[in-house]
Amino acid sequence: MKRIRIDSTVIVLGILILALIIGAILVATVGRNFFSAGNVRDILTGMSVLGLVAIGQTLVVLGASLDLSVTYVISLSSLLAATIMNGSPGNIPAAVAVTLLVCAGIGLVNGLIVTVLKVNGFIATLGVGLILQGILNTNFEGSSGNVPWEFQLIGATGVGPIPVSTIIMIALAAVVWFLLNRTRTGAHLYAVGGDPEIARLSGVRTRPPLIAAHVLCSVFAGLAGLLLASRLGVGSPTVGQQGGYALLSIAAVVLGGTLLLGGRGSIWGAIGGVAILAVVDSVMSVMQVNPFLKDVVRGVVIVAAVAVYSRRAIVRRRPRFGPGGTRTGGDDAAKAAEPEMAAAASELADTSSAAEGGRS
Amino acid sequence: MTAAVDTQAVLEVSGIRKSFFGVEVLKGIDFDVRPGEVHGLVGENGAGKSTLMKIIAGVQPADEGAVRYRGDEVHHTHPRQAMDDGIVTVFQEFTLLPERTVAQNVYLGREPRRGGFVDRRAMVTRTAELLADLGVSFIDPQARVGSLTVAEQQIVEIVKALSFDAQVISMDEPTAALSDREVELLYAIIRRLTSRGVAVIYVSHRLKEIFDLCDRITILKDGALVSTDATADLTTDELVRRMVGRSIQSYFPDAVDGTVVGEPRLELEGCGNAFVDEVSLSLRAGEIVGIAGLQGSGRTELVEGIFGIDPFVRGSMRVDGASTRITSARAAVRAGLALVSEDRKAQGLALGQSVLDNSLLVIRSVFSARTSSSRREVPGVLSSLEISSRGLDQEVRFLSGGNQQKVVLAKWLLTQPQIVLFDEPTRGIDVGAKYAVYQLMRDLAAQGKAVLMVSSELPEVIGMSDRILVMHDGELVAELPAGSAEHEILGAATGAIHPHDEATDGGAR
Amino acid sequence: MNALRTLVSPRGAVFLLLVILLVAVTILNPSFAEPGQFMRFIQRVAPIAIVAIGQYFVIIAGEFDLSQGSLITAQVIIAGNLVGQDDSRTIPVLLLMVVFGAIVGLVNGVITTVLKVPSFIVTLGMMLALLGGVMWWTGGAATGNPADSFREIGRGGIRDVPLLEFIPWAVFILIGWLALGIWITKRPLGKLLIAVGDNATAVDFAGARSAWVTTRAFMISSLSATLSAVLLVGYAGVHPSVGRGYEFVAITAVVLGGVVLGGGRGWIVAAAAGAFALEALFMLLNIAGVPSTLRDAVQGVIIIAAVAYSAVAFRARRRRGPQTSPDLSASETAGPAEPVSTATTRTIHTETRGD
Amino acid sequence: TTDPSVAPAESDSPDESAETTEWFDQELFDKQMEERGVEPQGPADEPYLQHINAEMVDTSAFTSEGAKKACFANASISNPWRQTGWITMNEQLKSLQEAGAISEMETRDAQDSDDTQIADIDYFIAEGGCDVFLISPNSTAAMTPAVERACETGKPVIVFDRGVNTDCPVTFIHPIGGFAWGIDTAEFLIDNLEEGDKVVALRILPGVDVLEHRWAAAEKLFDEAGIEAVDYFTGADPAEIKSIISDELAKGDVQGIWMDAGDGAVAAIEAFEDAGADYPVMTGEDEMSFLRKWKETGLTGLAPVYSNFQWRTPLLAAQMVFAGEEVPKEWVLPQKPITEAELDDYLEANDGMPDGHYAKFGGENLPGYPTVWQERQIP
Ligand SMILES: Nc1ncnc2c1ncn2[C@@H]1O[C@H](COP(=O)(O)OP(=O)(O)OP(=O)(O)O)[C@@H](O)[C@H]1O
Ligand SMILES: Nc1ncnc2c1ncn2[C@@H]1O[C@H](COP(=O)(O)OP(=O)(O)OP(=O)(O)O)[C@@H](O)[C@H]1O
Ligand SMILES: [Mg+2]
Ligand SMILES: [Mg+2]
Repeated sequence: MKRIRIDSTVIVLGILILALIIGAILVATVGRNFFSAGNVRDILTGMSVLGLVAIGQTLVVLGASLDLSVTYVISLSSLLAATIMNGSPGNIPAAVAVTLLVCAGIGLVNGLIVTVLKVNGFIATLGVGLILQGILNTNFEGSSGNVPWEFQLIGATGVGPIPVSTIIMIALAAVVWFLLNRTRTGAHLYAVGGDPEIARLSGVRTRPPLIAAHVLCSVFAGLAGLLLASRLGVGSPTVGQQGGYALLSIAAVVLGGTLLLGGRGSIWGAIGGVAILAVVDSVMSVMQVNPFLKDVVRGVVIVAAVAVYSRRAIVRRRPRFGPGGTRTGGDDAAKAAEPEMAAAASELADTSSAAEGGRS
Repeated sequence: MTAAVDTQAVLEVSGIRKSFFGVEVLKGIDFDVRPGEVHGLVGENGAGKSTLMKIIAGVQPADEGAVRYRGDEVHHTHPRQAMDDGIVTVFQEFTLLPERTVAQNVYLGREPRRGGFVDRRAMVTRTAELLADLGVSFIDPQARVGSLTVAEQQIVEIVKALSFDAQVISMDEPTAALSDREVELLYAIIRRLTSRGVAVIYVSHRLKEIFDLCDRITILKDGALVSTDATADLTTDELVRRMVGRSIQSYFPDAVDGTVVGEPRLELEGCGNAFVDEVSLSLRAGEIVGIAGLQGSGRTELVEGIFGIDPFVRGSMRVDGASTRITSARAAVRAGLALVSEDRKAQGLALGQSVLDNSLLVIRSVFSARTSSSRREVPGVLSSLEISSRGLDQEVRFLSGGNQQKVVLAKWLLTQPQIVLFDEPTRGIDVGAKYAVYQLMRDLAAQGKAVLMVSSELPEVIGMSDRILVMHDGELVAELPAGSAEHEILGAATGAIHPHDEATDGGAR
Repeated sequence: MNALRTLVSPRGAVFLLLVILLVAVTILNPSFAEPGQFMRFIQRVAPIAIVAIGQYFVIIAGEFDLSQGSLITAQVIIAGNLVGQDDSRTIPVLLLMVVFGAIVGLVNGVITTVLKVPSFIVTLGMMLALLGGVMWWTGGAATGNPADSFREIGRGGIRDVPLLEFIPWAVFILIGWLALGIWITKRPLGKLLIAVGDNATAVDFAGARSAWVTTRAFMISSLSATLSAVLLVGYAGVHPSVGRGYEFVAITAVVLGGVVLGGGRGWIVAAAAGAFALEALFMLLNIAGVPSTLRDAVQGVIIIAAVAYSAVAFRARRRRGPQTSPDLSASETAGPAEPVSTATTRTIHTETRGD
Repeated sequence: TTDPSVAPAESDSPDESAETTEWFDQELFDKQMEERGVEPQGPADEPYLQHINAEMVDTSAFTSEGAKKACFANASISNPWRQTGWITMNEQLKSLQEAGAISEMETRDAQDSDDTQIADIDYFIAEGGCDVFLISPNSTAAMTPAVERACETGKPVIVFDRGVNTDCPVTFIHPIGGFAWGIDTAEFLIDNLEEGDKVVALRILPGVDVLEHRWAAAEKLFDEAGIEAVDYFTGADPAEIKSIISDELAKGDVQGIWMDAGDGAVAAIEAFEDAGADYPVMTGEDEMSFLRKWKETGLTGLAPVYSNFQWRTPLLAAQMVFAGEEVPKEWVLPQKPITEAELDDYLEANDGMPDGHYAKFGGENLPGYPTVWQERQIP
């Protein structure tokens, strides 16, 4: 019998639905339709970029690391892509490839600093972020480059109210979900995040999964940068900071039920977390909430939403008595094992009393 | 026993030396195992057994010396390499991830794949098969390990090792958390392995197991090799003498002269919480009460309930006759209780802190005003427990298991508790240290304190207790007098016999 | 000789870095070696060092406090708006700020410990809410700098001191706060905090009110931020960007000081030294005339290098074992006096000794 | 970092100045240089309705009766300048609502994010039911496609502050610009300093065109005049500013301070006080904190202005457009620095305003004056 355990992803979904209901009511009070095409597009668009970043961030957080450099990777990626494309559609493949390769390289550096030099992810990526910031400031002044219309379509078109960018983000989330659950690297990432020493003793090579997570995280930040370039039509050296993506993505990941200490969590939870933030933002925008007050609400929502399940997520023993207990509720497997245990033990009782003489 | 004396050794180590922070913990060890053999490795806490196992497993490199495997010298620098070669280890510390399922843990590091992707179904079915092989049906391969009890986790740990196609399996105290029944099942497995020609290295502080299982026994003392003999050539006494360097007359010290059983110090009346129910018992001054029961019968929950970790929600409690409600560990400590918990690494010690800081942990937590006076008592308490450490500043994680347990004892003794609850006090500690713990219990009793001891080792319960309470499925089901036989206790513990149908003399139920 | 070893040891890495940076600054600008200049340097570091001291207590308990920067901003603006030009309000407003700081810490701590929300998230939320809150309250602009009596704390000092020329109050405040911090680390509270960071369950089982223990760390952190704000109101004046990013600077300083993120290990003096090293680095970048655009990059490289140095050196030392002077361990060790002590354990001594 | 001969540590400056030319646009420089001298047209007591060198466009196509709904996509209110403007704009809105020209204004604040602002504009297009779009772009190039989409709706689009790379909006409202600022400030400093004197430039952040233009112009002029100028990015953080100045004073004398914006000017001046150095010749901004400190210290100063009253113009322009009146295609508002001679007048006029207030906010004739600005009531 499976033990029923309310998955944090389910709780996230619950909070999201609650947010949607409250949002819809609030939006209706100002005479707007929450589920209108324009609003749905607004919410989903708001989710796409942060969603991509959060997917990558989930990977590193699962590995018990962090990536604070994503903001700068995003900016760099948008600039690289826009300058390489330089307005010509023929350059798109090359631009995308070069951009993602550079991002992967940055991720590799992050991963190596964290695993080989043993610098805590927080500091390592803070440092790499500063370095990237320096590179951005020295090499780019203001927005530059030019994204051809063909590439802008990714950010501008949609299927009905659903933007293409959101579809891409969800598809990539599915790929990463598969990676986490169906590949050894995924399983090992959970292990390394859960406890690197245990992973090592179990024969897992602890560096590759974490390095892979960092590389993927930067690549996803790069993808977010590409998406931003496509939406902006140019590359911008500050577009990453503008969105505050580093801290917000970590907040979304934790909101989605992923343990900040690593080893537990899911991609869908993170997407749910991103959705909650997007819905709250959208409702506040429609309500024309004072921008300063928006930050207050954001802060409160993040903490409150995490508080809903954080206590519950702590591993507890099964109760025996009282509601849900094995004695009152009935745990079939345990009950079934009972006679067997009893039989074995009484058998043992005979043998051990016979063998007792051997001990002083 | 089918001693395979004349076959070629499958694994051989020679001249192994290892130092930590300049202290040599292995001083040139020669050791070998042959196919089909169970080779016991014994020694006091800190003798270097685990370190040797780790070197064989490729976890730590040796400073000097060679490891030869199937004739060739090997230099494993990562456990992976050793495993790939067929050397598998059940480590003393659990190597399970609480957030992952049993199957995921068992196959961690070599998940079965189909078409390049992890084959989850195969993983689950194979785990189920392995569990069934062990005769265990109560562990769901898809359950999260964190939701299992310590004993169940230990079984998973063993299953994990068995899932390899190994040539050499080292087991570092595999039975520390197992009950006799499961130990018996493990015996069967080991015999099956050896009959297939697998070599087993077996480390345990339970000497009975060593004699039951092993073909040869190697004794370590203070990092040096004492002897390797065929089991038949050794007696228990001789083994103990070589391990400890002196012979221990009796495993269980007698009560200190002048110990008088006095007034009840702790009385429970119909207490219960989510884990235990209807607990009524009384503990008198000068008395040692043992609690027996099967794994998962709720003994730990009982002491944790008394200690306020999972406070009782029903019933009443009296300390020294005064009605008391204990709803937190803090209240318990203030009421004069102490709990030597089952899992010292998780619940007892801050491993990265010094011996001194750990000894003062409770004082600082509850009686912070007494810190400086207690600080002066620390050296005395530590030396009375014969802790061997490199000083008050040594980090506790660098101590061996037995010495760590003594630090836990020291931390409680400093509070001068009146009622001491011991949960598995001798788990994973050597004979010498065990004896010291027993002696300590006797001394406490002699000082008029009340002692409650939970133990999975029946001889210990029988040897130490003035009365024996038996738990079954969250309830106290029997009270037996001192010196009851094992089968009586087991009968009550399994629910096969219901002694409280017969007349018992008050106390519990 | 020993001092030298301590410097090269991983725990001393931050002191080594500090010495190198200060020497470099002095070479580029010899006037820095004048006592007056040096006092000014300490005055400048004081706000950051004080925040780092506060952050230290949170970090050794295994938590984060990301709300420090926003709290500084909030407090600075509170000071600006409530004191105004009225000298008589200095004391009441100071008290109000202390109370406000304590409440912020209390809220951070209670949500972290009772609701079990990771402190990274709690304090991130607090960071957003506090900053948004004061901006909302003030419409983004503080009324102006408060009365000079208030600003004197961060700006003034004792003048015309022989030899030193000028001793800013900030120097005394920093020394006092650090002394208080060191004292706390030796008190049961400090010991329990580091034990909580090491193994919170064990502390629970020992009967501590661990929620309250951890909460107090957050309160210390918030009070440090408050004190830092008081200094900054004087040093820099009232502005919504005062304090911005201080949480990251403080965490970086603490980590540079060898304190382990995740808790259970670290020395408060090294954390404060981390703040000095960081500020010395900023100063070096200014004095060396590093192009403004490249500054961040240089800073990033040095931070990573310094932290990597201590991480790698620590492991190497652990493997190598001791080769240092035996005299260090001689102090009151029980048991057999095996001469084992590295410069590493030496530093621990100073930390754990003497309740 | 402009003078290659200063110190070896700055030897990489040649390529720095090479970069500077990226921002430097001779054509724009000349244009703004010229506009500084032009006497603006329009009512003298209503600077927010004045314009310079305007080319008027016909708006009769938009003529329409009744109160209209305005949709305002704002970049942010994250600095005192924008906050002040935003307060002014809301008071202007009230007066236009009373006048029956505007029914309501729906605002979305992008909180400094290009991506958010694009989404905001798209939301307005789809759901806003807007009669006129007011856009204060977060950045020039990135907002261009979104502004074009707004234009495609056929509704009037009014852009102000930063521009966009399209001329589809009905009017683009802005003060003369960053080069003019740079010229005003640099000329002032050059006039008051000797050749070889040192100026420390305290800039806010890199990469924002309005700010970069200021420095590009100033740097060029300093270079030509032989003034040594070192620039720093401060994030407008006074603590940072103070440290920078202290370090500069430790290195040697500093004769001039050039600032991107008035924030933090006080800290810069105090750094001189604390170090016991002579006050520098200094340019700040028309922010009250600087004006007050300037008065108090009596230093030689200039307060360049990036006309805050421009926040009134877009709504007024909307009213004009619906009334079918001509508006300038590019509505260049006057931008005149406050000089020492005018200082007292502005201080007096803005008595009681908070430090983050801007002297040339131009809202004296609006309903909430002065309490709304004094108490900084932000909706
Ligand atoms: N990683 C380490 N760093 C420093 N010292 C260590 C380390 N691991 C073990 N030691 C020391 O090495 C010695 C041997 O420890 P080991 O764990 O091998 O003993 P053991 O025989 O397994 O004892 P036990 O029966 O208690 O498990 C002990 O003194 C211990 O303190
Ligand atoms: N067969 C079972 N039936 C019901 N609950 C079980 C069973 N096995 C384990 N449990 C769970 O484990 C808990 C008991 O855990 P635990 O094994 O710590 O008890 P214990 O008697 O103290 O054993 P020990 O201390 O020897 O490990 C129960 O409360 C229950 O939640
Ligand atoms: Mg061991
Ligand atoms: Mg137990």
